[in-house]
Amino acid sequence: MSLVQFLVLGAFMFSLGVYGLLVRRNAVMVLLAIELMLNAVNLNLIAFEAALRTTFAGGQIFAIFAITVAAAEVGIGLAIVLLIFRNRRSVNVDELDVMRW
Amino acid sequence: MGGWFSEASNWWFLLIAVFIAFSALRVVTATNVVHSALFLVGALAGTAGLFLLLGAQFVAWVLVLVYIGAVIVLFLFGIMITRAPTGPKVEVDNPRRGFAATAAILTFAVMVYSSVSAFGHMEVTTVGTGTATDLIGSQLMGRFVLPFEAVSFVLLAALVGGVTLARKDTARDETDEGGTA
Amino acid sequence: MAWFDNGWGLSLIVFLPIAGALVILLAPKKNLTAIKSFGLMFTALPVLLAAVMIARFDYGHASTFQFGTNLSWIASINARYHIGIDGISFPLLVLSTVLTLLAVIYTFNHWPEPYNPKAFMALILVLGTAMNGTFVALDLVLFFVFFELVLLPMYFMIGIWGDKTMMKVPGFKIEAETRLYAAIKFFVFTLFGSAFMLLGFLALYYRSGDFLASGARTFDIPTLIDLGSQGLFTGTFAFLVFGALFLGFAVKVPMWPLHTWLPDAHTAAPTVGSVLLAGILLKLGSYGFIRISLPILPQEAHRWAPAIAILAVIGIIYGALACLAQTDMKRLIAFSSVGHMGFVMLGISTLTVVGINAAVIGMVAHGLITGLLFFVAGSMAHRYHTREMAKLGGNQTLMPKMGAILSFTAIASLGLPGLAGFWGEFMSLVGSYNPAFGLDLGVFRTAMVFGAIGTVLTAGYMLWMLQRVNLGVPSAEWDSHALIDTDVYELTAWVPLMVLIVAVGVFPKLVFGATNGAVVALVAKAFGG
Amino acid sequence: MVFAAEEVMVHATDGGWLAQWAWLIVVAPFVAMVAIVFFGKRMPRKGGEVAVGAMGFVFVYAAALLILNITKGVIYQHSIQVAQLGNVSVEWGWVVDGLSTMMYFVVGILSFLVFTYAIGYMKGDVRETWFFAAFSLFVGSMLVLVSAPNLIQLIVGWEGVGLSSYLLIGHYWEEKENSSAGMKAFYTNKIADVGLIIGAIVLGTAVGSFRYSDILDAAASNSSVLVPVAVLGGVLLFIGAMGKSAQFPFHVWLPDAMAGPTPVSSLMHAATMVTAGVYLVARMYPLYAGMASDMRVLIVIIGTVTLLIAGLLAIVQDDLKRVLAYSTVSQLGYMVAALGAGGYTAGLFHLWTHAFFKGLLFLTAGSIIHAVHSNNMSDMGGLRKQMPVTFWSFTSASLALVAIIPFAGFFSKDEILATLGNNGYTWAMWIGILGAFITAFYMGRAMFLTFFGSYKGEAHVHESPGVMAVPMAILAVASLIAGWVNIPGVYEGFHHWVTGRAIAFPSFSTEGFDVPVMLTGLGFALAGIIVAYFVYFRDAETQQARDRVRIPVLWPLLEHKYYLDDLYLATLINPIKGPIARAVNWTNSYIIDGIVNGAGVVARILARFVYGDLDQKGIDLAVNTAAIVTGSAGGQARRLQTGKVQQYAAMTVAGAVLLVIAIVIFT
Repeated sequence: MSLVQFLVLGAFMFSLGVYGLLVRRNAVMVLLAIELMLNAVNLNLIAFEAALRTTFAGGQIFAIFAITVAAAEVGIGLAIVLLIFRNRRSVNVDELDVMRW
Repeated sequence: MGGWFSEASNWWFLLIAVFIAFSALRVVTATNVVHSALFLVGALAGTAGLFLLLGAQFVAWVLVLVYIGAVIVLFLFGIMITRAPTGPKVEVDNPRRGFAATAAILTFAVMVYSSVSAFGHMEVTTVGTGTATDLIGSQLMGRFVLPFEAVSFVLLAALVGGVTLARKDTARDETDEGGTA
Repeated sequence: MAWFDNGWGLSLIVFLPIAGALVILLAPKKNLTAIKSFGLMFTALPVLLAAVMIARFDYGHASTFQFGTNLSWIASINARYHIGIDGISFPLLVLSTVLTLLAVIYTFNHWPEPYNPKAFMALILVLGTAMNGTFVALDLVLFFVFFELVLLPMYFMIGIWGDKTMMKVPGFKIEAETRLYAAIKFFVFTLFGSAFMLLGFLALYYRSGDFLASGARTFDIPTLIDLGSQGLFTGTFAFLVFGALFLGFAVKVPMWPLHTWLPDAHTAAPTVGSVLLAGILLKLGSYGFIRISLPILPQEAHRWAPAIAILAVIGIIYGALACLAQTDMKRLIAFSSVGHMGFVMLGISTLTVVGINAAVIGMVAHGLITGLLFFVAGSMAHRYHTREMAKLGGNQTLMPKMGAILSFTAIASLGLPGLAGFWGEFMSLVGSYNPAFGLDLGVFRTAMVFGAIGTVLTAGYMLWMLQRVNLGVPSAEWDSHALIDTDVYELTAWVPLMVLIVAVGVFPKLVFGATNGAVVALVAKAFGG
Repeated sequence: MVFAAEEVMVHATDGGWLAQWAWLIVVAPFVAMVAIVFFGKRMPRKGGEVAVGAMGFVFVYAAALLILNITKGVIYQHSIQVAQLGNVSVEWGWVVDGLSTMMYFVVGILSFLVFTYAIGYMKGDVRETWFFAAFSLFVGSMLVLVSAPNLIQLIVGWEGVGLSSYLLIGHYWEEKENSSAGMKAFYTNKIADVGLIIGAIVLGTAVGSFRYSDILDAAASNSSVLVPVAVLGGVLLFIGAMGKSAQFPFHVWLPDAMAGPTPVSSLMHAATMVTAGVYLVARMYPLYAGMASDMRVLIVIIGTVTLLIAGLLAIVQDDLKRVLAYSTVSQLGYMVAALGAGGYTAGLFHLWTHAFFKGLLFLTAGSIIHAVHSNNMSDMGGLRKQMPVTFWSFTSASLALVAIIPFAGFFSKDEILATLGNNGYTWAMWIGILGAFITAFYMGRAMFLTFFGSYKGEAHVHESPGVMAVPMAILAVASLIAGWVNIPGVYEGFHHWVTGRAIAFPSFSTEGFDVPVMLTGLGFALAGIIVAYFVYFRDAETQQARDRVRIPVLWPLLEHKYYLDDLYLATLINPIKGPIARAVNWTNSYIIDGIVNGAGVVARILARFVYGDLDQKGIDLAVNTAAIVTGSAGGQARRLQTGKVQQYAAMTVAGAVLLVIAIVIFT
């Protein structure tokens, strides 16, 4: 198997994640898109590990780290969404423009 | 190109890749949040398959257990709590679809170009022995113990932070009720 | 008492006030008692030391510098910490310490707006050091440092505690806050003069190397006087140096036509500022003439004397006439200073023993009298909230003590014989009738006649001022005002001045006793008797 | 030599302790003043008793000195140096000699009597204490002046007198007129003082000493140092004397000085102020008689002009005190003219007699004014009955003034006329005789209008209390007998009193009555009274005679005081006060200050150019351009800041992608 095929799939998944990140109005769906992107990264890590075969399985271990951190991120992200919803009765990202000048 | 299809693992890859691609596409295009989340499950499951294909069994099962088992459930709970509109009536996307698509395609193009030009010649070693789980364990507790502990701390912090953020502020709620009553 | 005579006494007189300023800066801002008592202590001590000096001063050798010391200071330019007093600077130093003390006492109950006792008291004390220092410095650099140090506290006094009303700058479309305009004018004017003065000092310094046996250059005033009296500074060099020094000192005096900063500064300054400005600061200029310009550059002094006499007399007449046109009481008193200092400069310009003695007593008398006048005017402005003479009137009825003191001071100011102001005026006229040998008699005798006419005009505006302010029936406007007559702080500050005015008037030897010996020696050395 | 000369022989004692302690009489009034200022308010008579006590002391001591002088003769001088400037010495001291003992006595007796009178007159005044303090200062200053052994002390006393007169004339300063009158007196004197001061400087510098003894010695010995300046110095000193003694053209202040309380006028006219000028001329007499004799004719001219014009002015006054004031000016003219003509004794003798009767005239005038509450004679009339003491006192003083034998004025005026005649000033003598007529006329007028006819005022008239009446009565007697101290051929004591001086000098002495002159003078005086009788008494009801004396041009001229006040105002005072002062102030503000401010403005313009054009527009241009570009770019870019996270993310992504593309392309 060629390495590139995995990389292209990862890139595709990542690009879809980017698309979703940019267009989704629902904060939860934005988070889903982010998960997609993270997943693409994990795919890349595993693929590179398979190509390079390090003695210490660095790619896999980093994938595990990424998954762990992603889980944490989801936890925090959902908590924030929950808080926003509670305060504004909406999870619509478009309406969150308090950071404007 | 012809030699590519002669490898059986490539067929498996193609099968799984198509599934992943479709699922991922639906994740970002589905109008229903629940559907979106379920398609993500699909994409993740496909990825786990690919992990197996690449000989990373432990990570594959971690992915299944952690993501599909825990994170997606979390999402579903979140979706339910926020009572997000589930019907197709509501526009779920903002009007920057074209711009976003362009950016995504460009990203894709750049990545593909870079990957191909940099790693086009590389091969992955096929399925076989796979990586021993004890290697991962020993490496985690040995060489990577510091990052490991750091990540565990991040997890703990996220746990506490999540609880803090999501916890209902009882005092304010009471005043809210008092105000409406 | 050897320590006292060897420079410690003088140094303490000079530096105690500024030490007091530092102590006050450490005192808590709210603790008014501490600020007051430190201010009192650090100005009363110099007065006591000056009193000891009065007792220990060797009047028989008034021309030698006493109580002094001569220490290395800035070795690279041979500037030295050389101090000492002779009969000329001695009365002025005493005046300076006394007036500073009285200013502090007066301030206890008259903090000007914006109320900030700590800073204000500290500034008075810094000013005290600067003024005392100028009178004792015997090194040009030291002199310059003290001379310039005077500017800073005064600038801030006028600029911060000054008159906040808006004024129109005559002839221009500019409107400015009086205090800011006055403070800047004062500062820039004086600095303008000082710049030239510094040039003159430097010129003397570089030139002195050519004449001294060791070849080392010096800023030392007695050494330069020795060189000067040998007639070594001559030609265009000396002419230009004298001109530069003239500008520096004439601005401070102030001589016509460099006087215009004075009315504005006086009018805008807080009471204590006006008092010290009139009482001491103006003397720095005329003192500089006597201490530096005349003895170091005697030939040039001789050459410039008629010009100085003419400018002085113009100042006398001009100041008096300008006074007649004033409507603002403080401004009137300020302009009167131009006239009085004109007499001082007329005395100096005669280059005679009588004239220079007259100048010194004139300075002392002007310090006492005009200082007191500004005190009273300040207190009245404080009570009436106006200085417009048209609005005042009947002060004698409303505040009998204040009115009596104002009358007394105004009469002293017009040079009534028997009070301090007379001697300076009369003796400078005597001097200008018979100026130093070789000076144009026509110029000086004409100057004498105009000076004498000036005394009439002085009487004119002073009595007119009294009539407008003190006499008559008070306007109904003041019925509703609770006008309190002089308080105890004012009397404490004023009575010593009144006593001194009478004492110097009746017994002028109080001043002449110290000055005469020094002046005789000065004139003999510089002008050959 | 025009003098019928007699060298005064100096044969006198040094006076012993009495002369050595004579400084006490100078100090006493000042002590009284200080005491009154500090404790007067708490005293029952508001300090008046202290003042009277001090004056009593002065009087007694002065009388003792006078007696000493009469019996033994005294010449004593003591100086204490209070300052030394090079070779100029400033000294305080006192002189006890013939001239000064006479003056001490005049000042002492009149001060004592007038102060006593003032206790009654000033009772209940708004500022009784202040009045007595200033009044003591007045006398004290005069004594400083009289006792002076040198010109500097003379100036001190001189100006002190001027100051106290200012204070006293302006006593009722609530009204502007009064304080203005005080100022007028002070200014007029001050202008004349310029002459005095310069004269003192000229003489003192020439001789090298301000002492009279040195100057007069130099004058007597025809010292070469004094030759160039003797006449100049004499004229300048005389200008000073003209101011104090109210000689034409400086006489204008004296009538206005009536604004003060009447005792002030009394003392001022009799003893303590206007006599100062005469005293100065007498003191410097050896100079005038000797080296400066060229200018003596000027003194005579001034004296005669003054006596004539002031006498005429007295005729037209309605204010009783003004009549007396002009009469004083006129009499001073006599004294000055006499001194100028060489009549040292005559001039001083008139000063002596005049002091008594003029002091008395003012006291009676005060008494009348006290009673009728008006200064104007048109409000008086017929007071003869209600105020007998006043009437008889006034009569005595008037007869003395008019110079009717045997009243005091007769002897002194006769001596003056004789002196003028004998010394070659015949024209002056005739003016003097004419003056005698005028004097008699205006005094007769005042007499008839005040005491005869019918009362025209409204206030209840009463005689003054004893404290006022007694001094008047004493002076009434003095007005009669004061002239008897120098009756030619009978008793010439006065001549010896006043000529007892340290310096020998030529002095004129009458050798007996000049009978024709005497009779002429007496005749003119009686004629004056008679004319006044016809005009103001006999024709009092018809007024025809009064209209007749209102000579068309002259009368208005007199009523306007020869327009002198207006002249001074228009040519001197108002221009200086007004346009000239304003012009100077304008010059100050707009020209000198204009230059200063202009320099400031130019500096600012220059600074603006350097800063604004060079620095800002040149050097800073680049910096500013960058800032402006950044600013506007930011303004544009600001629109991107929507606050929408996704948009930012889009930008980030696009940027990152473009960056990567760029890197890829360019590497």
